[in-house]
Amino acid sequence: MAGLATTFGSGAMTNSIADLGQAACILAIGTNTTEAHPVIALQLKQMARRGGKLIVANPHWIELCRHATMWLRQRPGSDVALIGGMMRVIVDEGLADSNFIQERCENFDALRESLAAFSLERVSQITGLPQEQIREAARLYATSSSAAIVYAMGITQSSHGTDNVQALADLAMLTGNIGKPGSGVNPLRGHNNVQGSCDMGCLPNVFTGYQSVADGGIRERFEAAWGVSLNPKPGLTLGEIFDAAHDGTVKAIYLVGENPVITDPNAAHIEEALKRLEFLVVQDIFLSETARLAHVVLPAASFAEKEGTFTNTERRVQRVRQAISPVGNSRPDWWITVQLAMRLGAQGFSYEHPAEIMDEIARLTASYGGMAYHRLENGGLQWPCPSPNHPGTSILHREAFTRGKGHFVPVEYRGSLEQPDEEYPLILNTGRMLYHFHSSTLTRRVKGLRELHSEERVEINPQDAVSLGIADGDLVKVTSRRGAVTVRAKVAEGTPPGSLFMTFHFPDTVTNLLTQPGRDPVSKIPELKFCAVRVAKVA
Amino acid sequence: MVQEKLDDLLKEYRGKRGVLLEVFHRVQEIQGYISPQAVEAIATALGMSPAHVYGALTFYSELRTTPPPERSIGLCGGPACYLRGAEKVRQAIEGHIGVAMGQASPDNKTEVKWVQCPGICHVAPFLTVDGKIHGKVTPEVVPQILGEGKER
Amino acid sequence: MAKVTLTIDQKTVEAEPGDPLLEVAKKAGVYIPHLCYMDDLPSYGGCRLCAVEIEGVRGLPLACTTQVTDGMVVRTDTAPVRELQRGVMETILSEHPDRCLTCHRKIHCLPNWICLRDDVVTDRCVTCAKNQWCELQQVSEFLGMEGTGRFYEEGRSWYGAREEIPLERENPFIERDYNKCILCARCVRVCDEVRGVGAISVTYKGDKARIDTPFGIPLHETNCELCGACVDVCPTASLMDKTTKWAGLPDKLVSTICPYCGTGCQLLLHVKGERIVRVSADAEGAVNKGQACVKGRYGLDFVHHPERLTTPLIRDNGAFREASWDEALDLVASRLGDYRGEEFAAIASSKCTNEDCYILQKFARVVMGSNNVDHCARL
Amino acid sequence: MSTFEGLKTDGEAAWRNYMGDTKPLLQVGMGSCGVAAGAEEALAVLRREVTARNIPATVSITGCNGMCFAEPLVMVTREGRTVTYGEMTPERIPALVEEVLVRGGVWAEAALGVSGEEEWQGIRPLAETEFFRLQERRLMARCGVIDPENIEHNIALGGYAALHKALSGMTPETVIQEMNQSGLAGRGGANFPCGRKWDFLRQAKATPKYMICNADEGDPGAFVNRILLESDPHLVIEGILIGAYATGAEAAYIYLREEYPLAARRLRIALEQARARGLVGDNILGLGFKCNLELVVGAGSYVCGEETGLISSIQDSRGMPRIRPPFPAQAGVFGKPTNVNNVETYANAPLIIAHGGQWYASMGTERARGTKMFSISGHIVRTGVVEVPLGTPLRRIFEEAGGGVGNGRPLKAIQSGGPLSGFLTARHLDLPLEPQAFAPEGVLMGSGGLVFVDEGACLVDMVLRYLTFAQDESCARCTTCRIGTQRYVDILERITQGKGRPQDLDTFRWLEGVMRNGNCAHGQASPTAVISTLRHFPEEYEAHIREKCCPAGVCPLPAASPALTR
Repeated sequence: MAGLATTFGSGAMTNSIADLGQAACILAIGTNTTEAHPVIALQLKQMARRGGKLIVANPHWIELCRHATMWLRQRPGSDVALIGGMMRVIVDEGLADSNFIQERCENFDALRESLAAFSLERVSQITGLPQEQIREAARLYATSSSAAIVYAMGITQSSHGTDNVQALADLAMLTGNIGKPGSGVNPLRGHNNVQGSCDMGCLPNVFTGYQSVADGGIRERFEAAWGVSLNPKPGLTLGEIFDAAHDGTVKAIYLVGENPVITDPNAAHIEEALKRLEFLVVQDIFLSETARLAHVVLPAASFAEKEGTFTNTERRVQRVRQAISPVGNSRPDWWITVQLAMRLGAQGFSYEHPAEIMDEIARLTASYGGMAYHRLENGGLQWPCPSPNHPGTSILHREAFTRGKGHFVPVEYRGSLEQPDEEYPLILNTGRMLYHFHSSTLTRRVKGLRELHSEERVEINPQDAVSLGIADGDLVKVTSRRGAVTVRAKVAEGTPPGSLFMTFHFPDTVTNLLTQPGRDPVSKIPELKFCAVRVAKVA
Repeated sequence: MVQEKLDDLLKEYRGKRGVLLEVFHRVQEIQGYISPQAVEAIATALGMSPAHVYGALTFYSELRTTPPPERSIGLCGGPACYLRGAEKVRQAIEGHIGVAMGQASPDNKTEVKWVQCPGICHVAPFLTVDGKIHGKVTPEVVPQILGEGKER
Repeated sequence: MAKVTLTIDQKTVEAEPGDPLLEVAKKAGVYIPHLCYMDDLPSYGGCRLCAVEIEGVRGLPLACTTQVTDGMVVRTDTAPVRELQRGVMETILSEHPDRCLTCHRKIHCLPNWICLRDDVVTDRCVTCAKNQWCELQQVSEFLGMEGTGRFYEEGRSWYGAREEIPLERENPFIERDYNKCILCARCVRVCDEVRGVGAISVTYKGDKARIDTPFGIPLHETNCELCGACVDVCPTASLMDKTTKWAGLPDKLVSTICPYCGTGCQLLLHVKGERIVRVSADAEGAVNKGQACVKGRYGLDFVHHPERLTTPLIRDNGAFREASWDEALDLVASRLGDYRGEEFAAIASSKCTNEDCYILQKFARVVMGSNNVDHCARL
Repeated sequence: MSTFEGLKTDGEAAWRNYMGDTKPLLQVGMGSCGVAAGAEEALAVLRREVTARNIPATVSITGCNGMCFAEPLVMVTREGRTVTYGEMTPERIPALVEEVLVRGGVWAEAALGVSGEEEWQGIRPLAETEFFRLQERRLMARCGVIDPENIEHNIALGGYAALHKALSGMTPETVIQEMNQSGLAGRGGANFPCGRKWDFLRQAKATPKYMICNADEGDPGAFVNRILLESDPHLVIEGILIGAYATGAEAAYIYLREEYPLAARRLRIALEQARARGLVGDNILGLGFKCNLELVVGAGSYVCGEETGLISSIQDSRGMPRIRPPFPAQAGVFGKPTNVNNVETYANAPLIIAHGGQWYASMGTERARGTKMFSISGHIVRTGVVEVPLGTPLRRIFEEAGGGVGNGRPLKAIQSGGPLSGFLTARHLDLPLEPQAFAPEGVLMGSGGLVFVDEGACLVDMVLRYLTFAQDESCARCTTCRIGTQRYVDILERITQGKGRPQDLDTFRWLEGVMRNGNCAHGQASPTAVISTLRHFPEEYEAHIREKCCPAGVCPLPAASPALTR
C-alpha cells in the first residue's frame, strides 16, 4: 500500500464497492475477483451487464473474462510495461485530462519523460500483447466518462509491486479518474480485517491511523494518552522479524491468529526461525502448524463469539456481534491480551467492553474520530469519519489528495527477480480459489468445502502438458531453487503457456516451499506471483 | 476433425450477437447434435453462460442434445394428416418397427417422432424417412416404406 | 423526476414514476401475493398471482409489470382479484403437494413436530423441510387455499401418475428437488442477473420444462459458485441448504460480518441455543445487500469444529498439556517479562477485530516497549 | 451501383429471353408441395427426356401457383400462352414430352387450364376454373409464373418498382399515409392497422431501429406464407424494405421457421441477388437509403411466432414471449425499437405503394380491405392456396375452390386460425371472410389456415390434439399456461377414455378464465379450441361424458350410446 501512499497520501481503496457498479469502465488487473472476492465481483459483472466496459488484464483466463469487453493476456510480471504503454498512448493521442493534471497533480513532466521508454514496440515485446490491443485498452479506459482500476495481490505480491501500484495511480491521475464516482484506484484486501489491522497500527512504523512512531509530536500525544514513554524507533517488519528470530536478535514472539509456516514464502526458513525462539506464545482458535511450535498456546474465541468491529477493503467499519458464548474455555483475543498486560503491571488496560476500546481508538485517530458503536449499528461508517456527526467518506480525494497534490511517479519497468532459465523454465504463479481461504485453517474444517477440494493441484497449459508428457491427474514434482513439492496436475486451458498455477491453501502441499523470499524494496511484500520452477511427471 | 471444424466455426462467430440459432444449426450440421463440449465452446465464444446456451438449445424441438439415430422416421402431426388417418399410420409404424412415438430404439438405430406441419397438406398423411417425404401413406404401405427389420 | 401520487386500497401513496406497482404497494404496507417477483430485478411475470384492479384499465393487470403513474387508483382486495388469485394458486398447487394446507391438525402443529397422522407417508407436511417457512404455503394461507381443489387426483398433477424427478444432492451444500418447483425462475434470474454466473437455466418447454444445469450435470461440476443465492430466493422447498434444511426455525438471528475476505459481507447467523444452525446473507448488508459467497454462507462450520482449542496449552517436555487460564497467563506474563524491548515481537492477525488489534499493538508498545509489531497484510 | 432503370431493362431482356418466341418453355412447379409430390424426379425425367431426344426447349422451375392438389405441376409456354398440366408425376413426363414437344400439340386430358382470357387449343382459361374464378390474384400474381430463384423475372414483372417509387419520390410520411389510406391490417391474425404500427416505429427515438418479418408460420394447416416465400420471395423483401424506409429502420430480419427449408434456400438466393444489385445494403438503388436484411432460421418453436418470442429468439435466448411494457416499438431486438409484421402484410406494401392506398382500399369490405390468401386443407377435394377479396363467403372457398368434402360425408366443422383459435360449424359457411365476422363466433379468422372437418371426425379427440400441441409449445413462463394446458390435456384425455365427469365442462370454462390472465396470446387463447367446441358442439362432449360413447367412432369408446342401441 506504500505505492498509493506516495502518490495520493493514502493507501486505501479510493472509492467504494457499490460505486464500482456505477463505473463506465473498469480495468481489473491482477485480481481473480470472482474467486477471491466473489461479492465484489458482482459489481464488476453488473457494470458489464449495464453496458460498461470491463478490461481484464490477467495472464490467466479467469471467469471474469466471460464478462469482459477485452481480455489482455500480458506476460506474467509485465504489468508496469502494459500500464506504461497505455499511458504512452493516452499522452500521445491527447487523451489525458490536462485540467486535472494541472490543477490537482504535480511532477507530470517527470512521468512524461519516463514514458519515452514505453514505445508500443517495446511494450508489445515485453507484454506479448499486440500493439493494437494496448492502444484499444488505453482508449477505452481514457475515453470512458468514469473509469475505475481494481487490483489485488496479482499487482502487489511482486518484487516491483510498488512500481505496479504507482503506475496504476499515475494512469488514474493522468485521466482524471480520481475523486469522482465510478473511478479511482481500488486495491482489494485479502483478509476481512487487513485494512483494520493496518489502521489500528499493527505496523512497525506507525500508530493508529498511520501516525508515525518516529514523529515526536505524534508520539507525545500517544505517550500522554497511554501514560508511558514510547520507543521512537520503528520496529521490524514481518519478514525482518523472522530473520531476526533466525539470527537470535528477536527472542520472544507473541503471535496471534497467523500461520506463517504455511503462508509465508520460503516456509522452511520461517519454521527454523520460530524453532530458534526462546519463547513463542501463539493465540489461535485451532492448533495450527505454527501453534504446534509454541511454548504456550492460548485458545481464542472465534468471530462469532465476540463483539468488535472489522474494517473492510472500502474502509467501512462494521460491527461484529456475538452470536454464541465462547466455545469451551476460549476467550476473545482482546481479553487475553489485556490479562497479560495487567499481569505485566500495565496501566490503562481496564476495559469492560470492546466499545470502550473503540472510544479510545476514536480519541487517538483522526480518521476514526467519529466512530462509536452506537453509530455503527446500521451498515457501519467509512473512514475518514473525523467527528461524531460526520457521515463517513465513500470517495477519497474528492477536492484534493490527502497529501495535497497528486504526485506522479515516473515509471520504470523492471523484470521479476527470478527469470526462467534452462534449468527452471517455467513461471509459477500462486493464488486463491473460491472454496478455500488462505492456509485453509478454517475452510478445511468445513466438511463440504473439504469435499469439493481437498488437495492441491498444479495447473498447466495443455501445450506444456503435451510437451512434458503430463496428463490430467498425473502426479508431478514441481521444483524451484528452494524446494520441491509433489502434486497432481490439472491441465487447464486458462493457464498461459510457460506458466504454472498453484494455490497455497493446502498444508499437505506447502506451495510456499517453492516461492521466493525476494521482496519489494518499499512495501516489503514478497514476490509470491513469480518464481522459476520446473515440473516433471513422477514415475 | 469435428473438434477442428467446431473451433473454426466458432472463430467466425466470436463475440457476435444475434447468431446463436445459426450457430446451433451449423454445429448440428457438423456433429449431428449439439454436445456438452459444443455447448461449453459456444458459451465461451459468444460470451454467455453454458446454462444460457443449454436453456436456449432445449427450447427448440429440432435441436438435438444427443447423437442422432441412424434412421429418423417422422410423422406429420398437423390437422390435415390427422384427419386423413395419421393416427392409424402411427400405429402401423409403431407396430412395424417396435418403437413408440417420441422414442428411439435402445440401440439408437431408429427413432420415431412427430414433425411439425410444413403445409404440404395435399399429400396428407405423410411421413419422412431421413427427410425424404412419403405422401398419402396408408397403414398398408408402411412396411414397404420402412422395409424389413423390426427394431428391438 | 417528480414523484407521482396514487391510491392503493384507499391509501394515498407517493412513488417514483415508472416504479413497479408491486414494489410501491409493498413499501406502502399493502401485500399483493406474488411468487416470482424479486425486489430490484426486472419483472418476470411468471406466477401471474399479483393481479390487481386499476381504474380505467381493462381486466386484472399484474402489479409487477405495471409501472405506477400519477393518479392511478388501485384496488388489491376485491372479489374478482381474489377469485383470480385463488384460481392461479389452484393451478399452481395442482403440481405441488398440498398436505401442509389440508391437514386438519396443522393448526396444532409446531415446526418439526413428529406427525401422528395416519397418512400417505411421502407427502405429509413434516416430510417437507420448508414447512412453516415456505413462501408458497404463506401465500396459500393468505388466500385461504384449502388444497389443490378441483385438480386433486387429476391426470399428471401431483397426486396423479406424475413421474418423480430424482433429487440432486451430489454437491455438498445445495439440495435440489424439482418435484416441488413451481418454475418461478427466481433462482435462474438471481444466478444470472445478480450473481452474473448463470449456472442454471429454464430448460425445455411445456410440461417438460424444468430448471436445470447444462445436460443435468451436478451443480458443482458447472460454473456454479455454490453461493446459495438461489436457495435464499426459492419460494418452495425445491432448493434447500443440504446440511441445515432440517434445522428448523432459529431462536434468534445475529447480524455480523463475514470472517473471510476483505469485502465485509454482512451475514445473519441463525442461532439455536449455543449453535449456529444456518447462515444467510443479510439483505441489510451495506456491501453485499443480501449476497454472500460459498465461504460466508456454508463455510462457518469451523466455529463448532471439534478441533477448536478450548483450553490453554503449555508445552511440557516437548508435549502440550492442558492448563488453566491463570496458570497459562502467569507463565506467559512471567516469560515475556524477560524480553521487554526489541527482543520481543508481536505478530497480529488481520482476522482479528480492530479492538483486538489495537490492544495487541498497544501491548507491544506500552507493555513491551517494542515497535516490532506487524501482521500478514502483505500476503 | 445499378440504377433501377438499368435493372428494369436487364430484367425485361432476361424475361423475354426466358419466355422465348422460338423455344417452348417448360417449368416444373418446385414449391415444397411440388417436391413432396415428386417434382424433383419429374424435373429430372423432363431434363433427361429433353436432352436425350435433343428437343429445343427451355426446362426451368417455378413456384407453386396455389394448386397444391394437382402437384407436380408443369407449365408449358408456347406462343405466349401457358398451359398448366397437373399431376405430372415422373411416370407421366414422357407422355407429356411426347404430346407437347414431339407432336407440338397439347395434352388436353391433363391440362388444368391456359393463361389468358380466351380458350386456346380447346383448353379453357385457368382463370375460369372453379379453383381460380373466385380469386383475385395480386399477391400471387407471380406465383407459378416466374422462376423464384431469378430476381430478373421478378423485376421484369414489376418487382421493386414500388420500392424505387418510394425511395425516389416519397417521404417516409407519405409512405405511411398511403399505408393508412389502404386500410391494410396485419395479416398474422392480430389485424392491427399496419400504417399505425409503422408510425409507432417511425416515432421511436432510439436507434438503430429494426424491421422484422415474421415468417414463422407455425399454425398447423396454414401455409400461405410458405407459398409466397417459395414462389416470389422478392415481393416480401421489397415490402420489408419499403417498411424500413417508412420507419427509418436500418436493419431487418426475416425470421423463418425451420420447417421451411426450401423457403430458406429461396430467401438466401433472393437476398444474395438483391444485395448484388444494390437492392439491399448500404446505399439502396444509389438513393442513399440503408437497410441490411438478414435471415434467421428458427429451430422448432411455435411461440416464436409471437412477436416478442421471436424477438427473444433472435436475441440468442429461449424464444419466450416477453413481458410488456416495454413494447417492441420502444424496446425490441437488442433493446432497440422494433416492428414485427407478418410475411403477407409486407407483401401487400409494394402493391399499395405502386397503385396507391385508395386503389387498395377499393377491394374487400368496408371493415376489411384488400385481398387475403387462405390455405385450405383437411377433408376437402382441392387442397391449396387461394387469394380472395376479404369478405368473400367462406362457402365459396369450400365449395368452389375446394370442391367440397368429396367423400360423401357432410361437413362438420371448420378450424380457422390455428391452435389459438377454434372451430366453426357447417352453419357458419355463409360467414364472410373478414376477421370482424369471425370474432362474435368465438373464433379467429387468423393468418389464413382453414381446415375442413367432416362428420367422420371426433372433435373432442381433435381438440385434445390441439391442446396437446399448445401444452408442448408453452414457453413455461406463465404458470397459468404451462399448467393450465396440461390440465386441459389431462381432462380431455380422460373424457376420450370415457372417464369424463359432468363438472369437467365447468372446469374447462373456469380454467379459461384463469388462463386469460396469461402474458401472451399462447397462454390466453389456447383454450379457445375447447371453448369454441363447447359452444358450437356441446353434444359431442355430452356424448363422451354422459353416454360414454364417441359418435364418430374415433375414441376407444362405443360409437353410439348403449342406451340408444338398445
